[in-house]
Amino acid sequence: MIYYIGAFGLVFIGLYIILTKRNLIKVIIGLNILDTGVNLFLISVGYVREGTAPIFSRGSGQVLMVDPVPQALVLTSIVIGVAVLALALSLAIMLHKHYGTLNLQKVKEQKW
Amino acid sequence: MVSPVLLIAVPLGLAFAVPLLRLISRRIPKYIPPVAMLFNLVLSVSLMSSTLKEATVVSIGGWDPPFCINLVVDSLSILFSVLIALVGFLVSIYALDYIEMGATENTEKYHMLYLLLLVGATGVVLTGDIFNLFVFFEILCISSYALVAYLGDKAGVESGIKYLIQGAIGSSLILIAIGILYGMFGSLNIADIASNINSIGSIALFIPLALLVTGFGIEGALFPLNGWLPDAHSSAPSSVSAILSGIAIGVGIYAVARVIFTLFGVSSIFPFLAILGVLTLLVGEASAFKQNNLKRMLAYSSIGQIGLIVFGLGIATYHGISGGLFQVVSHALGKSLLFMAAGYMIYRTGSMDISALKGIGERMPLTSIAFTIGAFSLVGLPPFVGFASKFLIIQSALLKQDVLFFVLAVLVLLATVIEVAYFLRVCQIIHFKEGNNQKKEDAPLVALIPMFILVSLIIIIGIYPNLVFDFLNSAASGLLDKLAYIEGVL
Amino acid sequence: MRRIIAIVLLTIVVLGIALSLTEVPFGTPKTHVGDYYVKEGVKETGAVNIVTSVVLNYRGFDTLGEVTVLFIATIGLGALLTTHKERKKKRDVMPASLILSTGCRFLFPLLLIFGIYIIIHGHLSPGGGFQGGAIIASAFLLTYLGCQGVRISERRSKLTESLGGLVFVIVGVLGLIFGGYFLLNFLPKGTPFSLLSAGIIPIIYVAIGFKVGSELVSVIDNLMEGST
Amino acid sequence: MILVYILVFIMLISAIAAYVFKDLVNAVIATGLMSLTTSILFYLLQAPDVAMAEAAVGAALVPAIFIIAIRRTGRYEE
Repeated sequence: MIYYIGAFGLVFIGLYIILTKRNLIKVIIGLNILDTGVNLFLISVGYVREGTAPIFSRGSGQVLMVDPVPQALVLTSIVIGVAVLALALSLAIMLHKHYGTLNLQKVKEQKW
Repeated sequence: MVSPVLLIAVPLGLAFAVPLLRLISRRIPKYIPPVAMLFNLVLSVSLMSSTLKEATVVSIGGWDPPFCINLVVDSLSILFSVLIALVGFLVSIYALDYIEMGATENTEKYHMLYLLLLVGATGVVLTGDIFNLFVFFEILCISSYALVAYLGDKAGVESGIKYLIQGAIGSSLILIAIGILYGMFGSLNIADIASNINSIGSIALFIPLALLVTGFGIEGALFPLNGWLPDAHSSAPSSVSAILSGIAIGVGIYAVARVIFTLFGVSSIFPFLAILGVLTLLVGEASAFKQNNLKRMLAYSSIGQIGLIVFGLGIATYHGISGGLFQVVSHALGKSLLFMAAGYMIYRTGSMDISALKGIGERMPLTSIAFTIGAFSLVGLPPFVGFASKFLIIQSALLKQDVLFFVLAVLVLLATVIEVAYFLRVCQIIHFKEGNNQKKEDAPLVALIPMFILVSLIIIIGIYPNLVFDFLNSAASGLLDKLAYIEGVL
Repeated sequence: MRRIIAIVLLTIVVLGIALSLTEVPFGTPKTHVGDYYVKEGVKETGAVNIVTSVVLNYRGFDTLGEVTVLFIATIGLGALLTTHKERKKKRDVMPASLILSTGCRFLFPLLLIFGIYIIIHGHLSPGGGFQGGAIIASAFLLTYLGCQGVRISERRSKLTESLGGLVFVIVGVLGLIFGGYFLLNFLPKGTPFSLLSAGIIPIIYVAIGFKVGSELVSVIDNLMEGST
Repeated sequence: MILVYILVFIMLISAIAAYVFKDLVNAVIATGLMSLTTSILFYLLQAPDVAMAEAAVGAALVPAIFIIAIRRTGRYEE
């Protein structure tokens, strides 16, 4: 239960940063926090009480294991998160080069 | 029989191979996208006849569904796949010359991103697994973020960032919804989830439905979520705008339709969908009417067309859905034609203002004719394909014999009047206003050929709509008949 | 004002999600798919790390997509940041101190070996292509920061990425040719717990490891370029 | 069990700190701390693979590319 609370706490904080902050790097930090929260949520969906990690070791028979599927999904989602983050940061660098600022309120070539 | 997996694997392999092929010759990379898309076009057309009878299910890795990812190739997916390959092929030929003018040193990166965008789109429409759909959706989205900002100018970077932030929030929402669905059903296969969907109370199901529709709706530009679209489509290079308008939005709508019709199968939100569609239509057309910038006008008109498609889907009768799908086809053909023509017009005049188009009809006669035909088709004038699709949607709305749908159909006609007004204004400026530069300099042949292939398709399908009706009807029944889909997979 | 709206909106969203989470109780086993993988995974794929067998075998198509996503990000980054490339000036910074640079030189091969170990033991122990690739990338990051002036050639990292991706696709297509299924595990499974087991899984993980490593390195390289 | 509560608390506090700090480098370091505690939580949830990926990517590479980007733009939030 505490894991769900933690995960959605992160989702809340991340979305709140994205919605209220005006600095682009802060917004991207918010995206990162949001991603982490979602990943934590996925992993805690797959958790089984008293389960072990889904890796067999020599000599152990059938034991209760946690669900491996969410872990596979999260591996994928972490990498996707990094890809989006890197692209966002490169766009931020370009934006700074053009406007000399990262404050999204001052960047108004087009209507926001 | 050839496996439909090749529709994804071959373009992907070619895209990965570009840096290697570049070692052989620097001129090879730009011919990769047309080759890959031609392959996809031939393969998906050859798959068309077999999917009319029943859906082909291909499992990846050799296990039975739901234990592995599987591709579900029914007529709806193959319809989209043909459309993606066709428009992708034509636009990639157009881009051979167009993107060289973009004055960037490394065009091979453009060609790779472009090809990967189409791979993502093809993957979304073929896959039968909700998380796999998410992954391909991310491929589509991330390559479009990069392509929108590709030129690296002020407007491009700014709208790229705007698009990226909204898209990233959307994909997080999708991921949360996938987590909830996995927790409820213990499976990620769309058919598997759909067959068990009634075992959970409807209040608890509403949240994942809302999250998925919101997430995919951001890419599909449904009404309150389309803030990124006008900027992104107007500041991207024109070949990219053509593909984003023609294909990417359609794929977003496909994902929304799959979620609503197949995955959840909730009939109670269809009227809501229809109202949302008409709202999107009115907002899009009204904002397009006010624009002075040619590409922004086209972008807002895309929002309007999306509204019409969603309205068609929201009617939720057999004819209504095939009308909506027909509108997807006609919008993809017409809007990509318009953006391709507009690309060279803007390049020649050096300005995006509509008033700068004076006298362009004499300077670039063939391009102007193509533009005019595309505009007429989107508006819905009789000999062209837009008329047939619009007619089908309005007819099926009236056949529903419901006061709500009658009112909505009237509103659609009102929106069409607005559409006629602004497109005719542009056409009048193009053809009947005298410009000062009379030197004739049309678009190059490489760009004119794909434009006129599109023109002839628009006219041929417009005159003989029966050519595609069989296929559209089969696709529509595939969307409505959820049980057949489930049985086909499991 | 805007903060209040944001808080109200987000509270509604989070409460709604919490409502639907009553159907997803924490800590209870979910139904069939996960169980099936745990029960049959070792027999069917030969990998004792079930997560690896899910990532690369049952859901290998996702992984192909994911590798593509990172590839796209690298290309996009290169396209964006090199359009306005200033000619690289010799950077005029203070050279790192002897201790720092020696330490980096000493740690670099160790990190590299650790990364490769993680990659090739992906089907036996926790770890695999992504984790190992990230470790390799952090080894390069260390040398970038510690020994100034060291640069990886962009062309070589491009070729590694390209080769890694091609190996993945070609192994998949070979499965299609030999057994009729894309990404079929067509090689002999071997005995579980030995290094050479699990058929195509180690091959794909090595390809992914090199690809992810070189992609992350080129992301860092592109971002560092032109910085002062 | 008490360990989990402490870790979740640290994680949320460092996420809030990322919101509060005006100096972007500090905010990035706070997210790095958040990733590190999340990775320990992943380990406690019996997901060693993910914990490894999160520790390598979230706690090392992501802060690094953030800091490179901040060095090329501006350090302080206006």
